[in-house]
Amino acid sequence: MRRATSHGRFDYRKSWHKFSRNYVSVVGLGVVLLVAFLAIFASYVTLYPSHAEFYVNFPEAREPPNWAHLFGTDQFGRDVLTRIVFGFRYSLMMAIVVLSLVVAPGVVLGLVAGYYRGGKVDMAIMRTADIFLAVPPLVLALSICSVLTPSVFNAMMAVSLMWWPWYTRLVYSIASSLRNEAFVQAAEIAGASPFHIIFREILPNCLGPILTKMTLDAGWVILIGASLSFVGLGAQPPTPDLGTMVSDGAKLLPEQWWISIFPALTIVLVILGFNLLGDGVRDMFSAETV
Amino acid sequence: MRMSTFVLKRLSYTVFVLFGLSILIFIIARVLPGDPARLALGPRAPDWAVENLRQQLRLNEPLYIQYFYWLRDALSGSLGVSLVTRRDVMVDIQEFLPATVELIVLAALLDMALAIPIGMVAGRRANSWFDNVVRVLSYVGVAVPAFVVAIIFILVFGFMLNIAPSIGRISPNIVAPPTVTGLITIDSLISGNMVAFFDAVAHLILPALALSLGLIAQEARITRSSVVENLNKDYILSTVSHGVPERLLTLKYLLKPSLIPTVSVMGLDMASLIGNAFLVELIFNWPGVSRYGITAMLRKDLNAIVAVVMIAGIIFAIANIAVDLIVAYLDPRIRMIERAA
Amino acid sequence: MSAEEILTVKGLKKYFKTTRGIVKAVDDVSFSVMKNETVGLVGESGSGKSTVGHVVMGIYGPTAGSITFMGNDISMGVGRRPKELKKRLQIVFQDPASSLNPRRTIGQILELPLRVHHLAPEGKYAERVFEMMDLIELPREFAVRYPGEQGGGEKQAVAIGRALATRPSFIVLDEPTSALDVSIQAKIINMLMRFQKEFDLSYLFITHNLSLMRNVAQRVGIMYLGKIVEMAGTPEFFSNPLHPYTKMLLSAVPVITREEEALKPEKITSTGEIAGALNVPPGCSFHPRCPFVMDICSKVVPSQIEYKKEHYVACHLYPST
Amino acid sequence: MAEQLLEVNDLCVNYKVYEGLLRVLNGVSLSVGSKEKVGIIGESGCGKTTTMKAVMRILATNAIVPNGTIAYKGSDLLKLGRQELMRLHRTSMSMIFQDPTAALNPVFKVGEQLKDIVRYSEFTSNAPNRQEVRTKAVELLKSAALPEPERILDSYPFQLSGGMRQRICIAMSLASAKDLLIADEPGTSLDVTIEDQIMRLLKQIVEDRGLSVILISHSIGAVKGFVTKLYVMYAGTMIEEAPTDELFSNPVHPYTQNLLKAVPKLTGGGVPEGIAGRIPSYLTIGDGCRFASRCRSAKESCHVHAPPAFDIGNGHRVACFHYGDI
Repeated sequence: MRRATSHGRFDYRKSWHKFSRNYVSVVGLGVVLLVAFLAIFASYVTLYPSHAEFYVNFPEAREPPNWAHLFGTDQFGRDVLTRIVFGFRYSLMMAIVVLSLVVAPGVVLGLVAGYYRGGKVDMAIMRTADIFLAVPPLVLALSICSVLTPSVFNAMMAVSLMWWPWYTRLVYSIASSLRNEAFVQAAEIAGASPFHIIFREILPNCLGPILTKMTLDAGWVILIGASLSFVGLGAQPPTPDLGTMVSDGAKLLPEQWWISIFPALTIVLVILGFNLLGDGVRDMFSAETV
Repeated sequence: MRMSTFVLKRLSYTVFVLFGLSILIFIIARVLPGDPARLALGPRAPDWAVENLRQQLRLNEPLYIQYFYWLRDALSGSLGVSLVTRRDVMVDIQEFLPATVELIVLAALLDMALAIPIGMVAGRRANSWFDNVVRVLSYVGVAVPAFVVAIIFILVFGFMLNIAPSIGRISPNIVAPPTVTGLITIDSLISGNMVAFFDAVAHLILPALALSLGLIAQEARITRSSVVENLNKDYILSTVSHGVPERLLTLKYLLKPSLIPTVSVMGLDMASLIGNAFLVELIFNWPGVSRYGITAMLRKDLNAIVAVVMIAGIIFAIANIAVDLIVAYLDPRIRMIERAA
Repeated sequence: MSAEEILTVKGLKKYFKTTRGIVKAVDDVSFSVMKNETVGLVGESGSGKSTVGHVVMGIYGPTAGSITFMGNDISMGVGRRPKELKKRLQIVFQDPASSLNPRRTIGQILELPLRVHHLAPEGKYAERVFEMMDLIELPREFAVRYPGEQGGGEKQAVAIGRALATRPSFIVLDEPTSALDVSIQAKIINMLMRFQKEFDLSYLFITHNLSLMRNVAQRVGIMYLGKIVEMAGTPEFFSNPLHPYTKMLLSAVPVITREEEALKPEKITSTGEIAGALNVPPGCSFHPRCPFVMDICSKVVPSQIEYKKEHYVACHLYPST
Repeated sequence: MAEQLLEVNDLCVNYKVYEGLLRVLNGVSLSVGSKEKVGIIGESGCGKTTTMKAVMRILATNAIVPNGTIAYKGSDLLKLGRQELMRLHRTSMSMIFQDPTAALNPVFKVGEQLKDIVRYSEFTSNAPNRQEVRTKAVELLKSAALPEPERILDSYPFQLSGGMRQRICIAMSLASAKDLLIADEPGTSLDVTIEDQIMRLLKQIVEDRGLSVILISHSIGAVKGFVTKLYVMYAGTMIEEAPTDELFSNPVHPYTQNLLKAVPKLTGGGVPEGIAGRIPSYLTIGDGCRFASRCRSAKESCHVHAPPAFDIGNGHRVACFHYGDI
């Protein structure tokens, strides 16, 4: 209330305009919303909710796509489409858990290192981040998972453990260049505290890239999760995880192609959705072109 | 001259980072829950056997002592015994590494050879039908994971085209050339064995394409957008306004600056290339170090896991140094102005 | 002049270490600013004029020399200055596009100095912000807008408002209008001149624009490669320039009217370029470009002398007697 | 009127952007005679550079030219084919950009760039001798008063100072500008003593070679001693046109009057008020006089109709309905 006069209103109409001027962003938003809707209401929207986990019906196994089973059935007679929809739950959960664990510490470390650029704090944080970034993310995730008991939860922890430096590096590059900007100097001259400068002056300028990266990362985290379970180091059967489904079905290629191909294409769809959405988020934060 | 200091600085930092990485992965392998010896021998092994192995692996010593011994051995060429193959991990790596290098190098070459021309043409003819097709394909291409491409390849070539998917590095009925470099393509060329060469290439092409497709999409997109951006830059307009012929303008004055962002991103993309190799080798049953690594991970073979992660880190570092050198070649400002440390 | 000195700079040096050597951005600069006075500092890029302003503000601490402000020593970075003094000393930066945070509203920007120094009772900040906006002639509804949506003139007005918020006694104006068009520049300059009278302000006005300087400053100093080569009261400075560099600059100023053309000194054609900061010529740093160069110029650094009353110059053409 | 080299008539240029259509140039006309020196002044964003890019046919890819003709040596530049345009670029007209740092390709040596231009502009044969090209390039650098031309040919642009870069751009233009030289704020990004040197160099070159020149500037003083005819632009329109002395002694358009007053004088006397407000947004610009929103003498009709250019004698034309009363 006391600051009601000076806070900028978030201009929804303008932001939506900037977001939607590229129609593919809207398509991306649609895909993500659809996937989220299906995941939340999986038990209601699927025809065979009981097929999600442990269920065996050999007489109906390996049926190619038909009207009863649009995406066919797997080697245990489970409806592939039903399992895909339940798989969305694990995918989205993976993205949500990892990002909520990773973004805040990663961003704060990047801000602090950028603010104290050139000092010992900067050295310590960024060198550590560089070490984590010295090996391809999937390889690091695989190796962390390999020493843990394979499970969805451990996969989430493993991915979280190695994902923070990407945010640190992103924010660091912005923060350390803003450190010399006149508006930061002006705040220092006004006598503002480092806390104010880091979180009120610098952070708001990093939000666009952070949110864009979060949106894109949601897709990549889901992919890494699927890759882990594809290899067998993530979710374990009978968990309906997209990666597990692809790897189970891959053994039956090429004859029973639908068991692996449909979950695989769904992974593509989800990543594509988040990628397109991310482009829209980037547009939303872009400067005026006029 | 100054180029050498640039390379030297870059190299010494790489060594530092790899050293840090070895500590990190060592800690992960030792500190995370579970007794490595118990993991290796399985739950039914008697306690005395586990204790023996603990002694042998020096697991009872403090962590930094363990690391010291590991580092000393590694520098003298031993990475410890693999619990699975019962050989020194170094020997395993020597056997499996060339196949992976062959695959990754070909994928990177395919990536550059296709992405750059596609991006250049699309950018030069922005908003043409070709550009629109490229843009749609690159949207999708970026989103398709390499292992999905690999599976689709197996489906398409095995099921729809009825060509048995090429599994492994060389057909069993063909005699492999004598090992010189370990890269079958190079070795067969050296020995003049063209049959083996074409067979090896036929085996390479699908996994390499599966690995590079996403990158091609990504880099074509970046090349396109930097071409479009540069087309409106004053230095291109000025070259146009002096009547320099279009081909020279595109292939010289537009190409070189436009490549800088593409090549820079390639450094990051090498990460996904190396990471994806783990999955693609598994699917194509490619006898490389990545497939070896996956096996080690599934069997909790700690020495092998540490070694494979370090190998991935080293390949990634080499790729990044190569990328930095190419960027420095393309951009004299990076080559000649020392950035403030 | 018997007026009270508000700022005294003595033997100020600011060196920067770079990978290729030491840059002497400011090298032994002394001057003072009286109460209610505007002192102009003119120079081309690389002359170190902005660095002087930044060191005075404490954006970085000096390498050597002293800065005294209202009787207090402030030869240190802003972080170590007493809060009370920070309030009295403000700056307006060259480019308002970068000195105003694009992600903070104009209201938030104006409110920050008030809050830091607790200049209003809780709940009264909005009112004070509105008063500031009236002062800089911005409509009150702009408080919730972001600087990016405004024109250059409005943005610079906000930057001036922020500098005024703590009721300072001294403001460094670091090329406050060089990013603006002339028609906007005039408006901003008039605003600054009005505030100077209204709030008893002293200015250190840094610019490369000599014509502008003529109209705003009481005293003018001219800088070349980190040194003040000439300094005098404005009328004296423009009617009787001494240093060859001053004459060269004045000859090069583009002018509109015949009267202005007549004011220019004997024409000294501009030659050469300012040397790189890393290889400053020995002796007088201007000697490679000087039409009156003598043997001594490349060997001995000329010291500053008071050639006439209140007219200082550092040039071997004017030996101290 | 004498035979004109360049005649721009009623030129309009729009830019397509995400937000809609930017209607930047609206009915711009200007003419340049043979060996005539013409200046265009106006503040940032008034469309000076867009006009010149249209003349050079190097407008950005999102630009649209819905209306207007650009007659150059009798043919309409806007209808010229690629080959003919390239021939003109090589042999007849050239442009110097405002920022020499941006106008030189950062990743090629000066010699590479200059020699490629020389190869196609100065030689008619397709494969001139390398040595000839180099000699010619050195010669051009010398005529732009650059010391050590050999060293400069072997340098990258970022290794040289701003003044040297602008001289290189001038040298490049000398290769291909045999008739018309367009100079877009050639001194603005430079220090005042360097700007002075560049302007003197340009003046000497233009006079020695008998070129026609269009000099663009936002600094009124910089063009004054150079050109014989001045155009004043505001928000994408030509608002006043007069011989230089006439314009300075008798400015008629309220914008020109205020602009001249707003320039601080070396003789002192304070700074006048300036002009309130700012240039209107090209996105939402109306049909009326584009200066009306900032004009103290604007009447209601000014906001509705755009004023045509009224000829008031002495080659003085002004686009203002109230030119008599102000």
